[in-house]
Amino acid sequence: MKLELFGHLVLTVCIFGSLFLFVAYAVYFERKVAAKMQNRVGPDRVGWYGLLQPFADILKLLLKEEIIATQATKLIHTLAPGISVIMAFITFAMIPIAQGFYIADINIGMLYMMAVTSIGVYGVTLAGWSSNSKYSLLGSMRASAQMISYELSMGLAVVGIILITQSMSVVSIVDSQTDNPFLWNIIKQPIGFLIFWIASFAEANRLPFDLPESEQELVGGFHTEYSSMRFALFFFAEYTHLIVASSILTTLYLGGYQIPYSSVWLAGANEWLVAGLQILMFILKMCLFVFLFMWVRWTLPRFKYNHLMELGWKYLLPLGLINVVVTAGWLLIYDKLF
Amino acid sequence: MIVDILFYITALVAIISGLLVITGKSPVTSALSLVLNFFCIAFIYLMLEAQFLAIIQVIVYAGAIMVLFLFVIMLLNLQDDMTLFERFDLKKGFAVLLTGLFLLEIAYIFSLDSVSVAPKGVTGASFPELGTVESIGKYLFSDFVYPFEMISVVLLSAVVGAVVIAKKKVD
Amino acid sequence: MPIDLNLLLRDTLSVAPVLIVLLSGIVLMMMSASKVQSKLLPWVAGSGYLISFLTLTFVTVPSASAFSGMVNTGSFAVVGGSMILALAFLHTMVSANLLKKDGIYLGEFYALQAFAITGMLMMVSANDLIMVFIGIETMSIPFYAMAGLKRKDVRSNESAMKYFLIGAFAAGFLLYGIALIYGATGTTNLTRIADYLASQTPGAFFWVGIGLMLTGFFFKVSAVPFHFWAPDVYQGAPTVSSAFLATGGKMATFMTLALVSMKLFPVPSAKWAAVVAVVAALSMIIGNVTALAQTNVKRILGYSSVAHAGYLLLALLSQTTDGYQALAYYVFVYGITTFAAFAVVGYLEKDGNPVTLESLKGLGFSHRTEGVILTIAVISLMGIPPMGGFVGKYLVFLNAYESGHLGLVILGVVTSMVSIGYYLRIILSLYTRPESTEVIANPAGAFALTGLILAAVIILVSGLYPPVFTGWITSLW
Amino acid sequence: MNQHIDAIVALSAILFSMGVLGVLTRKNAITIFMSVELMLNSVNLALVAFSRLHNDITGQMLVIFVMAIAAAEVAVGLAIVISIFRNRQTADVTEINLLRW
Amino acid sequence: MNIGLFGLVIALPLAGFLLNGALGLFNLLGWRSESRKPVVGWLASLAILVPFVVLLFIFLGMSAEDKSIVTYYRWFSVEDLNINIAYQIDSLSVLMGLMVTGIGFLIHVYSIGYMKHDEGFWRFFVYLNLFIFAMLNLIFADNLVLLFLGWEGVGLCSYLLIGFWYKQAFVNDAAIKAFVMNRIGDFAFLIGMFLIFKTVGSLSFDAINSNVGLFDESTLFWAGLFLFIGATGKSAQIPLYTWLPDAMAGPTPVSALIHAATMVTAGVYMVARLSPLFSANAELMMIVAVIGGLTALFAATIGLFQNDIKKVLAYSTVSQLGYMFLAAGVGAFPIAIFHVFTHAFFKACLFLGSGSVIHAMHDEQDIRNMGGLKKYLPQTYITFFIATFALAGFPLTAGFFSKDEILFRTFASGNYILWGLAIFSALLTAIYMMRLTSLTFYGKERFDSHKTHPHESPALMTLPLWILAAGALLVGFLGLPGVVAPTNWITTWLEPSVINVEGHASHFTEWALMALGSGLAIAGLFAGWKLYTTNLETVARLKASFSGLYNLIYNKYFVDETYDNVIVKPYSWISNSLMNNLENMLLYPLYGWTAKAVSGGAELIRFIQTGHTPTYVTFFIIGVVGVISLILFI
Repeated sequence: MKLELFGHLVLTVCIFGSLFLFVAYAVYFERKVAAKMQNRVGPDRVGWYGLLQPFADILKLLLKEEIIATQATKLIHTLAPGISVIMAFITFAMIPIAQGFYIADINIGMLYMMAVTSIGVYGVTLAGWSSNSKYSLLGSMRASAQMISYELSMGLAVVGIILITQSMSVVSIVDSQTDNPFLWNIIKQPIGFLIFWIASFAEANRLPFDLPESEQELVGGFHTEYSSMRFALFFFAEYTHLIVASSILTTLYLGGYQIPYSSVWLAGANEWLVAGLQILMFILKMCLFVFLFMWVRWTLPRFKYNHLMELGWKYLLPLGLINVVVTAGWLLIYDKLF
Repeated sequence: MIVDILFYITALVAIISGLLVITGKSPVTSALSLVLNFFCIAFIYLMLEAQFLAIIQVIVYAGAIMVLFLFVIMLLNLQDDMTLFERFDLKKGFAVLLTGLFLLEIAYIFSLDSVSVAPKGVTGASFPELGTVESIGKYLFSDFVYPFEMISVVLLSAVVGAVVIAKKKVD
Repeated sequence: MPIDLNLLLRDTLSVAPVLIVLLSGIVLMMMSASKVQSKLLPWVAGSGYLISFLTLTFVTVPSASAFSGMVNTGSFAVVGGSMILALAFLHTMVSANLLKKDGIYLGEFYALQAFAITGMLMMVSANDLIMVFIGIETMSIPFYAMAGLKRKDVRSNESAMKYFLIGAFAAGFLLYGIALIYGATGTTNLTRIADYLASQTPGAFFWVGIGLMLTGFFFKVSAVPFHFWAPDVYQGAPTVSSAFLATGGKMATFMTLALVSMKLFPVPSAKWAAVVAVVAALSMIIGNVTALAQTNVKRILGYSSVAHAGYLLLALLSQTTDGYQALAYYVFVYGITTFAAFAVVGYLEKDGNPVTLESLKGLGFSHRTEGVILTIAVISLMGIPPMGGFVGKYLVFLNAYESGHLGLVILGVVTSMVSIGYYLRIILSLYTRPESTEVIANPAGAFALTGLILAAVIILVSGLYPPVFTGWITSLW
Repeated sequence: MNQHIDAIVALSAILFSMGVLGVLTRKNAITIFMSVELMLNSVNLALVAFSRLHNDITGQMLVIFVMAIAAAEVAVGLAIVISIFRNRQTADVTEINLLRW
Repeated sequence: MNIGLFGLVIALPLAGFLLNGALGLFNLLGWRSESRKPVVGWLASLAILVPFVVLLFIFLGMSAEDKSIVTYYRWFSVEDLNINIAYQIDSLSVLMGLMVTGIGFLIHVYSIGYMKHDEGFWRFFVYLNLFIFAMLNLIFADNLVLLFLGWEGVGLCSYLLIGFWYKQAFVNDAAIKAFVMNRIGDFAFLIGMFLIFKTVGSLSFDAINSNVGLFDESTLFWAGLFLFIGATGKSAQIPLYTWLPDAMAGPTPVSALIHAATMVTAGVYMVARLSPLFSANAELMMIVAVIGGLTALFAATIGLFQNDIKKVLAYSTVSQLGYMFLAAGVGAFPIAIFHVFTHAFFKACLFLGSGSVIHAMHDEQDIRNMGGLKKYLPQTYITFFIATFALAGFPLTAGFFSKDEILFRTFASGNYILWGLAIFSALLTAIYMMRLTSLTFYGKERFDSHKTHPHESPALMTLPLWILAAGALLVGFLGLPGVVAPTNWITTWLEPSVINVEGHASHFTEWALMALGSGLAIAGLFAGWKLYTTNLETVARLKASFSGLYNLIYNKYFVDETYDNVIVKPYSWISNSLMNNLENMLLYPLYGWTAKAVSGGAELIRFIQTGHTPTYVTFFIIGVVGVISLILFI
């Protein structure tokens, strides 16, 4: 399905808009999940089952007084949350949510994703530094160290997929997984999946790897000095990361929008219907990961910093390397044999 | 046309950010300007159809190297430096003069012969798909496999060296 | 484009010496990381170099170039590689004691050294400016680390920082030069650049590229005015590191410079010669004169290294095979000599106190063997007959004279005479009885002493019977 | 873009000179170091332009290698700066001059 | 004649020199070890003993006419001048070689004991071995150039050994004096050599001796004269003798070996070697004889009043050398060599004996402070006594035979004045020698016996004394006078190598002269004994009444002072004025300023190395700009 420029624009707006919505409700979702796990009720006052809670929160944050520390570096202090949000958002541009429904497909899509993720760290780092507070600074340093460390393992995990797919285009990665669930990358690359998944926690600053903002040690970490709307932006960026990470996981390992055996039972169906089903499928899979993220957050305790680094460098990185080597070796043998 | 304008704007931004790097008061300003500069360069790479390099530029320079710089600047909590024109003394004037001379000499060779009319190299075959991942990958693992593999020695020794030097405890 | 595995295997075999050193470097790194048997490390390193040396010398490679023209495995690489490996082997014999004295990790040092040697071997076997650049960087980065190995010592830190900052700066110029050459000729392959030069007259871009590349090389060989780092780094770095980076680096860089010159200019180029001549003259004058005012022995050796860069550059003037052979001979002897001098100084220093002319007093009596070896080395550096330094200097001067650079030869002789002023001071201090009888220094171990004596023997043999080495160099060319 | 190659190479020369100027005038070791990175990048720019000009991959290959080497240099360089900072609480190159004369 | 092993003769002393030198370097660097001393000493001695044995075998296996030349290699070759390292082995050189190595060995052994406590022990033996090497080169040389090499070599060793105890100023002065005096002689020697080469075109002895006819009269005279001046330098004859007494500043074994037995006789040897050349010109021969005779008398008179035990012996040596030249001058070259031979024994014995005395007296050399040592040093005394008699020419001792033959030949040649001088000198010789012995060994003890406890030297030192004393008694029988045996061995042995102008006189004359000689010797000895043992007051009275003469002689005829005033002082005045005016005013500032400029420049230039990285990179950029400019605009 080819979309014209106008269609493209509409699609872009649609995708980012719904992403916005999803992020807002991810917060609500998180609170609900947390409540369930702790045997509470969770937000249920605003709207039906508290469904309007996110909007209330946003409204509240917008109305709060904006405080900027006097010693802060103003410009960067202002820019930092923006960088965070934007970097989180533009990753999504590469992700196809249904066949043909994507903002862009470039032949180095995977690299693009890696690049954007790696730049994402600037938001956090600069926020911490510009606040000119030691808690913030420590938080941002932890963030930069942690992100650089886990990016490597993440990249290595992706290399496995690229090797299998023989392409860096995200669309072709999804295509190559077909509608057969047994050909999805989670089956082909279980170790890679594990690594990527764990690294996602670190990249998204989620528990058990939320050291950059660990309340008990650093008050609020890099966003200690932020308030009002800017704080909301960080908050927003964090949940965007969550959604984006889940989407990427879905795309790379869970066949993306692919509906199991759709070629069998959906053969010849209306393509708009198929697209709709695919979008639903994608959202479903994504929500699964979102739920997993939350589950983990409310279950596991926080890592110690040195354990975090050890895990990254001593286990994930070698594991990733082994994964790449095994995958490449397997491909070589497969090539020669068949 | 649009490309031309885009190019000149990018070039301008690159120059301005470059100037900021060397005049910025705080190391962080310099670092951020440098990141901006790298983005500009990456953009020019894209214009030159070197997509792979453009993205690598972002990943390696902006995503890794500069983050490391920032990390160290924060770790050491470096104080503000003097800017170029604050306390502008003879030494700095001399430095500007010398750099100007250097640039002048490069400009002089431009006046001698233009780059784009520089004679074609021996391997002048037309090759439109130059900057793609595929072609880079192909050459990297055929003609350039030896330097490519040997680059790993540089990285390895850098890792060892950095660890040895920056390690705090002696055991 | 399918990869020809047979070709790959053949090419890999032809760079086997490099890979062997690399492999030993990796093994050393692993060993030091797992902290097993640190006493084994020098043995592993030494045997790695030895095997590599044997492979280099006795295994004939199937073709003169490998990896699609990236690598040149001809006799030049053999000569350059062998002298580097010989030096490395000697250094390994000596280093264990010195490292222990300085309280430096064993393993990492050896690993770094092995990586640096990998880079050097890459340099001398390069046939492409890319390989030259990568080789230089592979050599330099471990060097930076080696200079800063004494983490607690501010001088070591400082020397590492200076070396690093200026080194990275110089690498920028080297790279810019390579880029301009590439821009002008469309290739970085030395052979193809030479083809290009043979078919057309190069423009200004090319020449500026050559000039900028040369500045990068001049930095590495510490020629004036790119030399400022050398005395500081040699003084500040742990002596065990200075002993290697002052010698190995110089050997490799000079051999590479000769290689580039040889490949690019089969027809001697006046522009090249002019630049080299001016820099050589400046180096000889400034290096020797400044050394006169020094008291720290390592610093004297640093300036001596600057001065010798000038002498060695003289050999590049003629751009003939004779000149390159003279250069190879001299740089080999110089390397071994300076290595011996640094190593002895390393033994004579105690508790990190700098070795000055004052503290050297009387050590010739209390540390006889070391004193004799230092004396031999210094005499060789002076260029006085029974030592190899004389033969080297003679060959270089002869070559420069024959290529019509009489003025430079005279300058060389005059500055050599000036140099006696400070070299002699070292010997005099060695054999002067000190006012206080307290002598500070440790004796070298037997193993290290063997290495030092071996170096002294090489210096003596190369002076007494030069054909041993000249024959080797000319036969392998 | 080929019509801009002259301009790109000129841009690269300008950026290179800026890097040089930075190295000459800055006092902070890390800023100096960043200026060096600027120099290396400008050379990369020129290399890519030349590569496009000659339709030859070598330039881009070299750029990849340079990036790797730059990364390695950064690792070692920053380690050196850290170690010197630990001992002397400064990264100002004008204060670090124990070794002289 | 089997000369296969001859190479060892030359090589071993050299090897000993090198080996001991190498061992000594250890000392120099501080590996001091007393235990290495015997090794050094015996190694050096062995390096002389083996050549002696080899020479002995060659000697026993050869006949007088045998002569061979071994060429080792071409030393250098300039146009038609070819100089080989070649050695000539004939009756003369073998005899001399035996003497040098034999006595040399004894003195080496003696030195092990004598130098035992010296810190320059190894250095001493290194020099000694080098000396023997040089001396053997001199003796066996086949050509004048190689001889000159040895000649200079022994001169060098002499210098080194005289100045052995270099820490005292007068020792250095003596060494320098010896060296300079020798250099004057050497210069003349060189001129002589050039003159010969100009005529003969070769410098090998065979060529010279067989081509004497090529010379025209004056060239021959001048060549011979210059060579003879060279000989006077080396052999301490008038006018170049003054260095020898001063040379006694060296260790006593050195005086024995170099300044009595071997080196100083080199001049005589050289004259004998070139005897065909010398004897071809009568005026030349006359000059040689006159110089010899005058020196003999001159030195004998000085010897009469010297108080230093070694100085007396030194003047005696000068005097005896005069005898040798006298013999050569009258054409009795074999007899000159004979006297060299006998003299070597008794003079070496005397020196070693005096060494033993000095050793015993703890470095006391003044005989006025000795006396009565007979009972303390019995062995030294007896050997010294024998050697004194031999030197004085007491009948049937070695000195008697050789000296008497010289007197006879002088008489027979018709130079009665010379004969008169010589026989008077013989009387003086007997007197001053007995004076020496008496003052040393007889009479009262004139030293403080509480402070000094003389003791006999160890066997290592006395054994050589005995051997030498035996030689002093016996070797004379090798050359019995014509009246006793018509063919004496030494003349027969040497005749193939050396010219011998036979003297003609009746048997009666010969007997009479012999009786006169013996009588004078005995009379002299008696007078010396009588005067200096018991009648010291008589001596003092005599001195007082002839005080003018006494002072003249006591001050050695003011020769040193004259030389000082005539040559040294003007010379040093010129030097000083040149130094003050030319050098200090002009040259020194020139050089000094250059050096100062360089080191001042160094002090300036070092400051561009500011330690600041920015400075360094600034210079870097200057370099870059410079390089680009160079490359663009050349």
